[in-house]
Amino acid sequence: MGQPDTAPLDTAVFADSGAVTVAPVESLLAEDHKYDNGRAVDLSWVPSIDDQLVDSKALGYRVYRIVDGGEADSLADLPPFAAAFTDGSVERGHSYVYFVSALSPSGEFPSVHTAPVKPEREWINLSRGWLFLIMLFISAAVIFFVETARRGKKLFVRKIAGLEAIDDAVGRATEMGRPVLFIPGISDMDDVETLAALTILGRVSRTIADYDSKIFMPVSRSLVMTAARETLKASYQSAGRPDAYSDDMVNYVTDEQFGYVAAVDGLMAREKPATVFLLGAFFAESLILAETGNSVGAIQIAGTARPAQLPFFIAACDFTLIGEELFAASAYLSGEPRMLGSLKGQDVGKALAMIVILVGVVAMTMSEAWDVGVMENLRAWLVRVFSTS
Amino acid sequence: MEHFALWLGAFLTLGILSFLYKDNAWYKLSEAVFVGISAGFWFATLFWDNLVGKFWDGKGEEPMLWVGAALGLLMLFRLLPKVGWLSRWPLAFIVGATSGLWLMNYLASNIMSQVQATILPVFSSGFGAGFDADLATIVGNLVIFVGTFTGLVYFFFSKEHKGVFGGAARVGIFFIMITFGASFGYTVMSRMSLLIGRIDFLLGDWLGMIG
Amino acid sequence: MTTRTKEIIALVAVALFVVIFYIRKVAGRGAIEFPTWLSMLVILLILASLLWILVLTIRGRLIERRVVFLYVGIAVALPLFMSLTQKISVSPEVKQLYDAIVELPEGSKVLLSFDYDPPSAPELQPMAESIIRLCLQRDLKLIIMGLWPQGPQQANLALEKVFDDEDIAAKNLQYGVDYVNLGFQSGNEFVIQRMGGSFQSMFQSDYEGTRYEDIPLVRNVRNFSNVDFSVNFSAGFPGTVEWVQIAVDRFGLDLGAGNTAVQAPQMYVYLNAGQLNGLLGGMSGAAEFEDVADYRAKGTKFMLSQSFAHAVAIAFILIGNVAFFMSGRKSRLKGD
Amino acid sequence: MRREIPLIITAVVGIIFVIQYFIPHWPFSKMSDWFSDWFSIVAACAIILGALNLMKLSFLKVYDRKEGWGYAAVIIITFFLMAIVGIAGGRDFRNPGTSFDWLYNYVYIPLSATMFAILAFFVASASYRAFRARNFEATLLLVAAFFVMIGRVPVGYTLSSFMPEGWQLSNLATWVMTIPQAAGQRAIMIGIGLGIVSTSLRIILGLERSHIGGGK
Repeated sequence: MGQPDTAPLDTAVFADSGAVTVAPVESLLAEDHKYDNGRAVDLSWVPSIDDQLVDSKALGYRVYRIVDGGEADSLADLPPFAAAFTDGSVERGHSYVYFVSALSPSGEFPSVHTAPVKPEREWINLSRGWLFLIMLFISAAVIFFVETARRGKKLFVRKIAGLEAIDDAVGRATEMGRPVLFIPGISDMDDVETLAALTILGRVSRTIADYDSKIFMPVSRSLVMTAARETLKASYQSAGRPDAYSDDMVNYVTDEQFGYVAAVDGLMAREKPATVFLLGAFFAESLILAETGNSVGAIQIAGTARPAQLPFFIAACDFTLIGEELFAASAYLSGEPRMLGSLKGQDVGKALAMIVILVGVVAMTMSEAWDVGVMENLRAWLVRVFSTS
Repeated sequence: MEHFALWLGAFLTLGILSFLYKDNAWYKLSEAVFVGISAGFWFATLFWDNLVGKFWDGKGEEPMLWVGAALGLLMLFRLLPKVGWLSRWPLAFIVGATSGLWLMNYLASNIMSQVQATILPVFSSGFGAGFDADLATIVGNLVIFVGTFTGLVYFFFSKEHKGVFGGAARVGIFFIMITFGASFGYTVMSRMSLLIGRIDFLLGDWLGMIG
Repeated sequence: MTTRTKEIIALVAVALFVVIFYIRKVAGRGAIEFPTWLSMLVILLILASLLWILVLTIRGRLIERRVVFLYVGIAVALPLFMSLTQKISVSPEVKQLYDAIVELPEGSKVLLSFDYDPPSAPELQPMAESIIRLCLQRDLKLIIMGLWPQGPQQANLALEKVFDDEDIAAKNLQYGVDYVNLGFQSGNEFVIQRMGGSFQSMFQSDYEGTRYEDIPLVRNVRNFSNVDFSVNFSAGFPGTVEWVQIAVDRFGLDLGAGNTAVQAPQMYVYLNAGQLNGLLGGMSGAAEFEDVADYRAKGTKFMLSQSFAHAVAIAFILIGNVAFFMSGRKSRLKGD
Repeated sequence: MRREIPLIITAVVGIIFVIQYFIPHWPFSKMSDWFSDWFSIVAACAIILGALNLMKLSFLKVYDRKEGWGYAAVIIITFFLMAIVGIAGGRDFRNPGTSFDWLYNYVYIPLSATMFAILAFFVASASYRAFRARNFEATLLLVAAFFVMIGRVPVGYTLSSFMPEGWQLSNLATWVMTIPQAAGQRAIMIGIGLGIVSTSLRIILGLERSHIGGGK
């Protein structure tokens, strides 16, 4: 690269006679990007006055950077009307000087150089302050209700259809002398849906241990296998039947999505489970599993947070937990007041979202339609509070 | 070899398809091959990509990788009955980290951004004057606002779905059902495409009947 | 005749069929194409049999699953032999992606992430091919990578296909200068996160083992801020959602996406919120893009089968529901 | 102690990973990078457990001559074939032209692609058997599905070409996708977000503990 480190007055050198001259950009400013690890510098400028919508002479802009007083390097080419750029490739301990060239068909027209900038890193990302407060607010709400419930106050939570059916479904398997099949989705332990599935397994397997039914649990991740065994073992212990537990209840098949499905399908066709639980993160396999389960006449209780798979669960299963209900299920099933408290906390978050949406829409509408200044400020404030980047 | 490869692929393809008729020996064979081959595939892949690629190659530059190795080793303690309980530590670690990470990611991406994106104008005093939105945009915004709002009402756990609240929840479930319908439609589209791809293999690549 | 004998006869028939056509192929005979009258006849037959199923179902006989399966197979396979043309209408989100690419100045760097594997290729490969073709036609530079192990292989297949084109081949594009395949990196969404700091920390070398700093095209590409546009071809996790949440929301990447149709509905939320700049959904998205880019290939070719398949799915829903309402009325009459 | 230590680990690690979101300073800035590596390494170790489990079950089946032991033998053989070819292949084990790549292309791909394609059949049978307009909600689902399915293929264009531009089936499909569909999707997303936040909190607070053998 190494464009000559030209001062703006020398630009004429680039342009031969009769060439297209473009005014350089103005008010170029370089600032350390706030609240980061010292990895970025923000540039802003006023575009060239020759950058017009029609008959524009400016083709765009090229950003140059000089590191520690060395050679100028071109960083990026930007389209017309660009007025800002973030250089995300700086390092702490160096000083950076920038200039921006306006591009024309016959050459470049550089701006003045900025003052040197030294990127710094900050201890706390204050631009995420609002996010932090909202996180605290929701957490506090959850903890508050958990505490309230612990002190014995009764909390109301509405009925969730699929969950009422779990005991019956397990009982049915016992009566028929056929096993229960529990599929915790195909994601690994680094997915909260899998965690939710395993917590539900904790409650379901207690019932299974009580009824002395048989449970099969083929899994597609080794870590899930380990965790599921821990879960089952604990349930059987707390049901007072540790002897009935065996590691063989949970077995690993393969990590491959459809290899796993092929095996589970085969298992369903041969073992004919009376009850099938499909809870967790499901992808394309949802329908194959649900349809095969249906064809062997099992009662099926399903739940996932993947919207694309939910219609098939709704169609082919007897009960379906939709999205958030999957996460609420373990708390609900436990019947433990503290857990129900956390659902209340969740509702506080929902109420907050609804209020913000309502107020925001009213404010925006009033400011857009009738030009009410206060409302515009309110809207701008809400948008700022809820922006994440 | 090329002929053999094609026939092998076709044999396995038809084996899996035969499950549609009923569970049979051909399917069971294909299933067993699939389970074995794919478990072996992931075993080799994780070995080279994760164990060698991540840990062995990088351990010099990044000493923190040893922590991962230690956690992995604790995991393997499961094989020894006496100290098997130690494997709960890496599990506890993973569960904790997952919870913390996803808590923030979902709060930011799923909640904050989506709430912010729903703040839309739903009326205009003079279309085109000062605020240039046409009727379609306004109607669209209104529908988005109502749908999102009532959808949230549906998921509210602390209140029985009765009265005005129940009415709103019902509108909410309507929107959720439309969402599922659209998902269903798109899924049909997707699955049919995949079948087309497979038939293209059987009739095109294998039997050369289509171009 | 027992079921067993019938099964054996069917198996033998399939085997014969297969052997005959394989020999025919080895003998060098080309593809079969139905003449228009035959195509029409086949369409009529399919319609007639649908009617027949409707009648059966109304009479209270739900036909067997296997008949439905057979039906779907036939309805998807036969149109592949037809050569009827259809007009395609282009949806705005497809146009948006096309415009975003076309508006890039010559020499802009485009990051393509291949986050899918062969099973999803029927939907995504046609998209990948036409987007690569368009980019190269317009002299854009391509940086290719994959979050799925098999992604970069799919990219190579697509590149090969595009280079078969005369006008692209004529450009005499150089690997490492005009396009580069950085390969696969494990770590799912964390790969994106770290690329936000530095590409090189994730891709020390490319697919062929050349070191990152020795590749002219990417030598000065430090992170997302040096990329002008990006397209992600996604079949699931990790995919577009992660790209949006991390690369777009945190690092401000300009992103368009090609998705399997299953995933696409979720992406409309991001599209509306401005987090995505254009979206191709499924095979029809691919066909629409081929249409707007004026280069018709596999996506367009398969559209006829796709139309048929949709028609069949809709027909089955309708038939099922007609029967449902008929029987419902009957039971009401009985005072149920 | 066996029970408390995992709970403490979960809580401490969880809180650290929440905090790291707000602190761009080392070591917090590196936390999520480290975690991704650690997770990869632990997963690689765990698959040893998984593979051993699969092999143990299959061996026992063959040894006891249980029903279907022949298929168990096939699992053992194919597993070792793929794993050995992969490990012996060295770092470039999956490059084009290797045996691993051959097995991948001609065994693995046909199997997984076909399994995937089988979905088309199940979609059709579910359409026929299960998607009924039982009530208003179900009818809405079907109507939305109908417009999307018909609007996204050329047939839809042909059927509605008599309508004015902007009111054809494909436009309708686009409207359904971008407006009501997105609204429902958004409500689901916000709900899921809150569900995950609350579940994560329960785990960090130690209320949910069954996955680490906590019980009560």
